[in-house]
Amino acid sequence: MSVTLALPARARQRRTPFPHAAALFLLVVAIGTAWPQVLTAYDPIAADPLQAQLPPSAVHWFGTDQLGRDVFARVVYGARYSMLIGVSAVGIAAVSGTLLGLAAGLLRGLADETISRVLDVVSSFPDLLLVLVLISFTGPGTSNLIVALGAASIPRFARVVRAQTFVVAGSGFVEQARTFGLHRATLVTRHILPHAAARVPILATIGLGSAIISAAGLSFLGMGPPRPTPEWGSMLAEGRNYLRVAWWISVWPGLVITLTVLSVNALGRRWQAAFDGRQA
Amino acid sequence: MLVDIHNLIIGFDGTEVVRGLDLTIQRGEIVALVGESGSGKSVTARSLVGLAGPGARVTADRFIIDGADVTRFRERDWRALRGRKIGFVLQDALVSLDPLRRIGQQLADASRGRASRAEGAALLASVGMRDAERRLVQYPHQLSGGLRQRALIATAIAQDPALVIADEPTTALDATVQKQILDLLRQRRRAGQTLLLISHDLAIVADLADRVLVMRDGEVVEHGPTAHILSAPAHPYTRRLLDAIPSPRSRGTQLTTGQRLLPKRIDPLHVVLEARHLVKRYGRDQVAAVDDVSFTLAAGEALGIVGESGSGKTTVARIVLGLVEPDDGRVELAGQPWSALSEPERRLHRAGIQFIAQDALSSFDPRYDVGRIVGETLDAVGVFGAARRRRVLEVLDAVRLGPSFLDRHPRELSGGQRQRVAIARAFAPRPRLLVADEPVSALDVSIQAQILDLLAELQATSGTSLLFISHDLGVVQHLTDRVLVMKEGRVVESGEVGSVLARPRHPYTQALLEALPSLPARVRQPDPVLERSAS
Amino acid sequence: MITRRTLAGLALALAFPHGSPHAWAQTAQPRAGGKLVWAVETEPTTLNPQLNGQDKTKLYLRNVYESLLARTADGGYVPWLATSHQVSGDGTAYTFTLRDDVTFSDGRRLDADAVVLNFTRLKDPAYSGGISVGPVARLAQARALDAHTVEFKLDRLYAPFLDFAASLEILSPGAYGSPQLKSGGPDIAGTGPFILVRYARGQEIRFVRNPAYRWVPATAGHQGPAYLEEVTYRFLPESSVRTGALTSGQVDVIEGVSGNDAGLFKGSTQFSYATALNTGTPYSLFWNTTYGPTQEPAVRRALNAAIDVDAVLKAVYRGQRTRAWGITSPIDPQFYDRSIEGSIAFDPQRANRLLDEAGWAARDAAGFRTKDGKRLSVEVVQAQATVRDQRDVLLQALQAQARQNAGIDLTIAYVDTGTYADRRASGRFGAIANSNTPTDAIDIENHYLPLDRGGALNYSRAAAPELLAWLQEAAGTLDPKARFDLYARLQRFAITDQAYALPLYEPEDQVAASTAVHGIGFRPFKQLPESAHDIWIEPRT
Amino acid sequence: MSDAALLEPAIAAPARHGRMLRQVAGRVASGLVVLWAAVTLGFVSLQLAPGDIVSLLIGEQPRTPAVEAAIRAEWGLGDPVAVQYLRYLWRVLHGDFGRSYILQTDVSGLIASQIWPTAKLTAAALGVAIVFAVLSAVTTAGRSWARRVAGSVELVLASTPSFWLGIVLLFVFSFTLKLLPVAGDRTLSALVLPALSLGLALGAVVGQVLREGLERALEEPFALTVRSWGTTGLVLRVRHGLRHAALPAVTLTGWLVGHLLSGAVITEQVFGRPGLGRVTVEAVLGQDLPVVLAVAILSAAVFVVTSTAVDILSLLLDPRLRRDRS
Repeated sequence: MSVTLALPARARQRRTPFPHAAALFLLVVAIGTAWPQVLTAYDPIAADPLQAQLPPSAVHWFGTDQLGRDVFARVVYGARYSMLIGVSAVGIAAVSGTLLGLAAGLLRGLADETISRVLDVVSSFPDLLLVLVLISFTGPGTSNLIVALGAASIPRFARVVRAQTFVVAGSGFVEQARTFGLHRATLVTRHILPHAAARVPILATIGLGSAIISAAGLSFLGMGPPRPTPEWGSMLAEGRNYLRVAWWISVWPGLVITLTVLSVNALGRRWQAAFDGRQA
Repeated sequence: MLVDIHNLIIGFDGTEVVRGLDLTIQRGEIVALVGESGSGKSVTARSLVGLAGPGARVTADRFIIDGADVTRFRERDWRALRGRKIGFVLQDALVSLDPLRRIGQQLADASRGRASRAEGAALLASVGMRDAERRLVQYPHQLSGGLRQRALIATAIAQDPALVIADEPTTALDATVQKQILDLLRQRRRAGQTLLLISHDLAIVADLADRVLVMRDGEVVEHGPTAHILSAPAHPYTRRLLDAIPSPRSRGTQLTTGQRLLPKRIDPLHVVLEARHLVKRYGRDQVAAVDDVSFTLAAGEALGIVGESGSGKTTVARIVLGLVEPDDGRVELAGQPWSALSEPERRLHRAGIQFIAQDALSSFDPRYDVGRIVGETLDAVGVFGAARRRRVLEVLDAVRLGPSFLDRHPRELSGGQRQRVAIARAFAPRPRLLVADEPVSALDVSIQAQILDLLAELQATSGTSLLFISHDLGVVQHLTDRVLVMKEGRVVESGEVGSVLARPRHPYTQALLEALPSLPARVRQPDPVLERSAS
Repeated sequence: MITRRTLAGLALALAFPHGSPHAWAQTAQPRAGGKLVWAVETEPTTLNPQLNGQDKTKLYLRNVYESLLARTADGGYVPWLATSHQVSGDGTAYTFTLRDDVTFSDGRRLDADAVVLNFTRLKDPAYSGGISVGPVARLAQARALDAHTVEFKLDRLYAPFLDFAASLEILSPGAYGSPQLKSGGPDIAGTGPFILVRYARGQEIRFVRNPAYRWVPATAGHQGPAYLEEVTYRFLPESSVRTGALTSGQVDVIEGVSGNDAGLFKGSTQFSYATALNTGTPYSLFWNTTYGPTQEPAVRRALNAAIDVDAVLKAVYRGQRTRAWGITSPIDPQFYDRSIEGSIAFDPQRANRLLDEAGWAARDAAGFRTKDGKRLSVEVVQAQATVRDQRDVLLQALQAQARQNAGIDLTIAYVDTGTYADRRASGRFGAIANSNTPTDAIDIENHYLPLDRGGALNYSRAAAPELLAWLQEAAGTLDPKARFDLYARLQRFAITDQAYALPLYEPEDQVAASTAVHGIGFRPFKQLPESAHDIWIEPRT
Repeated sequence: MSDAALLEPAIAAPARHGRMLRQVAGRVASGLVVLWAAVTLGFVSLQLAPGDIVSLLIGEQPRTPAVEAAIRAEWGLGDPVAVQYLRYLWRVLHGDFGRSYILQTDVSGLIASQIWPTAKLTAAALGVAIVFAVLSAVTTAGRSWARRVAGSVELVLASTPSFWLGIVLLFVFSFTLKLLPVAGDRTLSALVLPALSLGLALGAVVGQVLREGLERALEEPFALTVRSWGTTGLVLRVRHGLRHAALPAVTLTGWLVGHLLSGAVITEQVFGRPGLGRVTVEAVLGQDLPVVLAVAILSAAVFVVTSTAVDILSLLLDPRLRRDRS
């Protein structure tokens, strides 16, 4: 399902399309996350059985769902859960991954061997499956989902930072800096860390896309926040049985997930391209 | 006439990289295109096979190859011509042959599937490869550099083309191997092969080409018979190129101006660096990369270490710098232990020994601007604030870079400018010893000349000792006072530059000297046009 | 003496748009052969019919496992594996005379010892778990009088015993030595018209015709072996997927049609569509009377008044389900007292008034009622495994109603089976929704006997002494009229007075099929889809 | 004489000897460590499972001492933990993953019966991914407009959740156009939509890597050499370029097989297909740990096998990785 798009690339090949549209869309999502009531006057969990399964109209822009809830309102409020899960999971993964990777790359030897082995074990499970295993211990729910998703993508960050630490520590300018007589701590903070972790924000941005997809996928499977929480993935799952008679219940949340991930990926890649361009 | 080109213009995105070039090649003749990087020589050569590159606009008043007007050629016409009429040899066969296919397969590809195994073997034999049968099933990376280059030449002649274009065919090779390849090309010439030779090195073409075209910024500045051009160059640029080539004759003078250098202040009694019986082994088999190497370096003196790739010269430099611990032997600085110190102890003395690497760009933290780069070495000597700024400007000025460079980023600089920044950084803390590892080998010859002049000048004025590592005998004999010749980790010969190179005793030294292409003598004319400012 | 229930019941509450199932059969001559694929919603927890409590699996388990007697539409008993039965005058001894020509598909013969083994093993908790404390617990002794006569003795009169004994699925004696005994499977032989050959979890269960089958019940459509050569039931839990599978011809029959999809098949010329209400307890929300706010009768009454069940059913099932009011199914021919209908009125004012009076007057930031700073919160505990028929959607709709109409926080916890069992056992839950299909008031006993006296499904944990007294009295008489009156009183008490439960809708079976498929029917009386014995397929042209 | 100009020679040559074999052996060894870790994790988690095992076993049935005793005896819960651990290891070594308490069945048998549909789906999706990737890369690499269009399409595909893609495909092709069946696993046509919805996103990602690799290969000096022989562009792309580009793509694809497995979990759910994925989801929701852990161990085993296969495939693709024969 979700796949990381962080790939080594050269700048001129990463001219991603529609950056402005992507930024604008993410701005709207951000507003939906922070102040959903700005975008809609409806209550996302207020059901009106008499208004169920109405097609999109001027009153209900995205129609109403099987319980007569406003789909647009649910999509808008849903941003909060999807973004919360995605951002928190990636944050956990990025911070712990960076620390682990830096430790492995700098300490080398036994510490590196131990950390790398553990990462190997963790990453030999496809990440969604790892999340599923973790959830089967902890049970479903938002915070469990965040922790499981975050833990599963730690290796992704740790490996990049570790490899980068090796590269930077062996690079010409660090060797050169050693000849200046700089202290080791100075060397690490001044010359190694900034470069070893330089890619982390980009990785995190691109990881956010896959985290959002994974979170929605797990909610789709019934492992996300409990109903009636308007989470995008569980909206999709709920609407799936109504696809033949009321496509709008599942199509809108799916479209919004896709556009959000697309925007995040497009911007992340643009950033990556600019970064690689600077590096080249 | 095999090739007849009149008024060739090649442009990319509206920028003309070749302008008004005329080129004729007669059958059986060797023509050389000589120029520095950016002169347009390579793209000219590539346009002859219709591969000037994506987006290239190639126009000419006349462009005839073997009687065919190629100005009307479409891609399929070009494909018919490539390989059959013109064979193409690039530099460094490690990357110019498909690394994932066997030599035999590539010979078959090159002959468009027509060459049988036996013919393939014969082709390899014809470029002087023994064991041809065995080579056919090998991959490029399994061959040595020289054999690889021969295999590449074999693919170029697989369809027996009338013309072979060789674009820098020896640039990536060690001097002795380079000589073998040049000998091979000479043989083919004797066999009647027409050759277009592309090179940045006038010396290489000197005894190979019949005619030379000297290119600069997309234009031919001078052309004529090789002997004539080399002995009596008419254009100032040609003269400058020739002057820039370091040689025994250029010792003690500036390459760019021909003026005498300042005298060095060598104090033979004051030993700055002493290495005793250095040994360094690598790998599981403990092969000695450095095997019992000893030398001393006096204050103000320049010591050259010369050797081909794999001779261990870089490892010696790294041991001296304290970046690698020797397995045996020791290094002393000014009579004090150095290699025996722990790293924290060594840190206190590091300001006195500075390093210039071959690749200046990778020795700079990419986030730093020139001011921070140059200033960083001053951390160790405790110079901060206004004093640091003063010193940085001072050394930048010494390497002919103005204050405007302070906040420039190294990526925006040219190769020569970057090396100047590296030199400025190295001199900033007023070191007693400077270790320079191939500092000019990635540079064009005219830039190389500027850097060598600068190094010589700064060394003389500062009295700093210099340990100079190079594969280039010419550079070493121009710049240094004494020389160590290394081969396979050992010092095979050492002594005063003049005496070692004039009367080499070790066969390896002799072979190195023989492999140096020689330029015919010419009357040296001082150049009225001063070197352009580096900025 | 043969006791026949003569109490009038509802004959057939089937909704057949094109007439009765038999009317289908008249359109062409039945034809033997062919393979049928039937998509079903529910995966079995076990294939052992004695241990399986899922009514939705009976339609395929009945292909293999048969019982002593069959039922007629009016609740009477007719011969099947037993040719006759007798009940002693005091109602404590039951004698069954077995057919002598029946063999299990593993070659063993059906005899009195086999039947005795089935009944005695069921009393072993190591084998049957909680089932051992159900009706079988009343059985004091089972013995073979001769090779084909079995006698069951009870300690004292228990009216529903015949219903239980007549309907227990008889397994081959060989089953009890099989490792598959608990999970069920091809090793567990039965006597039915089909033989179970393959079960792949999550995929399908396949049966082939039993060529030796000769012992149809009197209610069967035809004599002799089944028409179909093979029948496969494929598990497709999503209703939209089942609908799609039928419309695209991937399967011939589907069971479980969502309200939204019913219109697609109703009145279609390509498909037939039939529904039948289930027997037993309607799908109801049982309020826990021993835990949380629902201990207060006022809160339970307010909840029952706050939810507009009619509107919710209309929205969720698009008008395709029947509102339920009482403690048993409206089609129950014996014990349904229809005077209960309409007794629960949707009245939000009343609900709010009740809650205000009960002290739940304050509101918190989210708009929910509170008392002493505690939110009026009722947690519905739902086992993930038993969610079907869009009941998750239904629960969500109830949740929204409670919140919007009365400020009650109805939360829904979907839990795994183990947690569900723990919560049930400990009584730490606000409400549980459930339905079940046993007949002859066993359903009522399940839900209203005290927990420790056989009330296996007493989710409201009601322990009012009246309940036990009425139920014991009813089980202790064979007089149908007396029993009817007692259950009617219990119904009034439980639903109207005490508001132990909010009955929601009567579960039903919906079967849609390609018109080439004939002979699909529902069991008389019990109303579950009948086995595939009478089904045949028109040759496809 | 050494090849690389600036490498110190002593480091390279002998160290390369047998490096690849060691790498493969190391891969397998670390794979076994992974498997052992997964198995041990399984045991620990069973010990730590919320609620005691007996109540899991009893499920929905009322709890009586008699029932409890019967179950305790049947499952041998009286032994010390260490004995239970060793017995567990021994059983797993023999392919016995125990019984599912909830499903009342043998886990190994359950998994075995579910592998085939999932294998079919993942294989088909892998096929879709590879075909899409190769076609998209070979036809558009280095061609400015085409690569831009293909790049945008790939970005969109890679950003689309497979479950939503599946729903949209169902809506369009099954419900609206009625071209392909909604569900089922019998006919090949029933495999089309699931394979597309699972495979396209991966194909998009692999396609990008492949195209980049191809473009990088086409910019290598050897490409110029090959063209100077008069070779056609397509031959250059397929015979020379694709092989270079395949190196990173193969590595990525090997890694993606794991993703396909976990993607199958959702895809099977969307299309109502039987298979491991459905069993896994039900097991996770029901906290049926023996099943979850067996699936995890199985997928770790798949990972070990695929990564070894990828190593060997890389060896075949790139002679530089093999031990030096000269």
